[in-house]
Amino acid sequence: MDPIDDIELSEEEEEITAETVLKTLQSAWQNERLAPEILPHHNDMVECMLGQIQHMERNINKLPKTDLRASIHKMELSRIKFIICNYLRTRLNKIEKYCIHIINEERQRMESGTNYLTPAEFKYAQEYLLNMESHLKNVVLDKMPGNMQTLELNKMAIYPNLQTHVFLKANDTVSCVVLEDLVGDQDEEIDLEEGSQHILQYKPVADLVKTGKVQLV
Amino acid sequence: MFAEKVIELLKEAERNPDTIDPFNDEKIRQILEEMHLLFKMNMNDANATNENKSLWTTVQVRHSALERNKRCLLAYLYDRMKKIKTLRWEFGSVLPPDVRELLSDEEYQWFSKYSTNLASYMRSLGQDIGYSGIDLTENLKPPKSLYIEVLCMADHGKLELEDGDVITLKRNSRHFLPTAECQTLIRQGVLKQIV
Amino acid sequence: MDPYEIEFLGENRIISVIPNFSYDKIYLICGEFGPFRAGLPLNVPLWLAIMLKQKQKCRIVPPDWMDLDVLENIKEEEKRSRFFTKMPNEHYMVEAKLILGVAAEDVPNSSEIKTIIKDIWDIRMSKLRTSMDALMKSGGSYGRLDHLTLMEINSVKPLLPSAMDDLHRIRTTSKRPTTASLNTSTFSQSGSSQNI
Amino acid sequence: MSNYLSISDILVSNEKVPCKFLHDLPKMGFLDPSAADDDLKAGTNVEIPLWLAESLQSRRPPLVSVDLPKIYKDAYREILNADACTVDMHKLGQYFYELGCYVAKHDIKGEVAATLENTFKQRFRMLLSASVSTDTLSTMQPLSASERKRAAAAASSENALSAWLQRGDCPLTTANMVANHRKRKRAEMEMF
Repeated sequence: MDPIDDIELSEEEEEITAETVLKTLQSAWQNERLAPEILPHHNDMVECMLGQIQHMERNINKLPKTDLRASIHKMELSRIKFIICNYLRTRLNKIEKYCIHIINEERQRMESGTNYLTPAEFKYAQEYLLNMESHLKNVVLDKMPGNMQTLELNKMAIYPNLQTHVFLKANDTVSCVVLEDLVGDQDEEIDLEEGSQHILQYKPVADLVKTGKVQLV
Repeated sequence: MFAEKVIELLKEAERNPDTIDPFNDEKIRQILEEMHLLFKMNMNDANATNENKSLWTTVQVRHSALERNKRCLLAYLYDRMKKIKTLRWEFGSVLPPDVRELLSDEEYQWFSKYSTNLASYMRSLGQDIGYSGIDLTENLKPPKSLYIEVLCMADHGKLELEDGDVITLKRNSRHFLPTAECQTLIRQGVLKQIV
Repeated sequence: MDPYEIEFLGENRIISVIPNFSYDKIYLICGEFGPFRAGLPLNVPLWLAIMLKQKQKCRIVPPDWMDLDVLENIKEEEKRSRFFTKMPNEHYMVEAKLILGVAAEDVPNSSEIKTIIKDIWDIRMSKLRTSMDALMKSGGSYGRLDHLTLMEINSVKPLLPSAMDDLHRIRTTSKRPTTASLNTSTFSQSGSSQNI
Repeated sequence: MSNYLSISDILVSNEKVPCKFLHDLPKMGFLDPSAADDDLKAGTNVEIPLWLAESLQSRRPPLVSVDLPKIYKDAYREILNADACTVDMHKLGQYFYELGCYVAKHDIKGEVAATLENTFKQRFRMLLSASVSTDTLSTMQPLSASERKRAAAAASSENALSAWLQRGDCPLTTANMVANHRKRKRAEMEMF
């Protein structure tokens, strides 16, 4: 094997501990809960945690039922299950609410290989939209006069409000975040020092959320 | 005035955000009728615009009313769909008969399709690593303790626990159960946590 | 988010307990803890500490800041300052509530401590209200809030962000379009299409 | 625009605004309740729902000119700018801000826009106090529909916080819609 390839491989495969995955998943969950739009999925982490849970559950079964350690492990597992369920549910809520918009965007993202949805989520979104369309058609649209029957998806689409205000904490120092100033037509720039907290519009920090430079709180 | 019936329908939906009312078949029919009437008048007047040019503006006004009616009907259905989704998450895939009858046949069909889609998504979770799926309607709140004390609110019958024990849930009976195994029954109002 | 969800996050904080049992190290997904030696302090996550305490398996070592003198100082400082002062940790209220809730007997002067923490909390909450009003009056589009803890930030949701959103919407949609245009975008839904 | 399906936006656009018709409208006499004619004559002043007014106004040439509802005119603007907190929006402008955003476009001088912003900023403290008040009846009463929604949401997070401060556990509860349907069913049964 080419030695250079070898090095690259080993760097990529750098050992990530379950502890780190759990921390990352928790902050992904927090961000997903607090961001107006759907964020890139973290399916690898979800699956990693599910694997850990599975493994742990098998071990717990070997312990006597009243063993203190069994209770401790069970408690930790239910904490992790809570995060996973809440995280996935939050994503489903957004997928349903913004489904027309998300499907459109996702089709473009899939072309460039930067999809935000897991294949299962995308399938869910498409099926959801299909069901919604056929329901609206069956119940009212098909019974309307001829020129009123079209389903105007563009009109019906609901978009996440990227102008909404969010709270954040800076993980790293980021300089020159541009806040649009509507009053004076003059944009304002601010610096986010590491550890500082702010309330501002989501839009100028959307990318910083996705790259992990800031954490929504 | 145009599009007034449809507003009554929406006001009704806005008044009761936490319950679903019976599907208002009759009103929907009346609104669709109004739309057909407006459309018919428009067809007639559109043909007569050669003689009377100002009729064209009348046609446009009616067209706006048609669009308005359409928008309102769609908003009504959409609002109900949101509520029907909530029913799936809260009651589960089987609705109690008294709730079921508030839905039109088409809505019940939509409920079933929604439920199927959701179930197949939940089954797919973790499939790659040999999981048989995750029920996302569980684990709604941060866990606090592994066991809780509950009061039974209705005769529910037998409940088999993971460890093989079988208990009978009778109205007003009290139990000390694993949180994970009674959270769904609490959500459905069969059990109540004693605090 | 629900306060219990914020509490859930706070429960990951590490605190010190003195177990009354001995066990080997325990390998949790969130890290390794132990070995447990009866009578010797060790660090565990707060949720585990609470769980052990409820099972009467440990004593909780109160965090350094849970001390009357320290808290008196914090309270004075908080009263004196126009701004929010830095709290001993970003989950002080969660820690206080949980520890004083199940392990009051492990904390010296627990009832005085409870009172003074509540005082600090109340001072900060009323400051928070005043600064929200000031923020909205000053234009309400950006604010810096260092030293506010998660639970405090959470307490102003949804009111503050939604008011800032409303104000933003009022500003952008009530402005007359600067260029005369046929754009009727805000009303496209009510059917202004020109054809039938 | 993403409010096509929004019921509250539909209700806002159902509010009536004063309009003057600029052209004859055959067969539309019924829009003017005081007229007996079949046709609506140019120059007639009528109050019509905002959605219709906007649609007619956006035609080329416009079919109506839209006038400001009373609450956005000089006299009220003066009161609002002096002390917006004294105004009972529940009586005078249920949809004050929402409707205002639509009609502000018809105010060339931009004074309506300024009043909306100013009013909102002033009245924010009413939301603050309504959210912590124990006398919700009187603090909520003068609020507009959207202000009431905001204040109610704030009050419920306030309640959640004090409940959290007071208790050690996180009780599991019956789901919201389940509970409400149970309640309704019980109420129906008691009626018979």
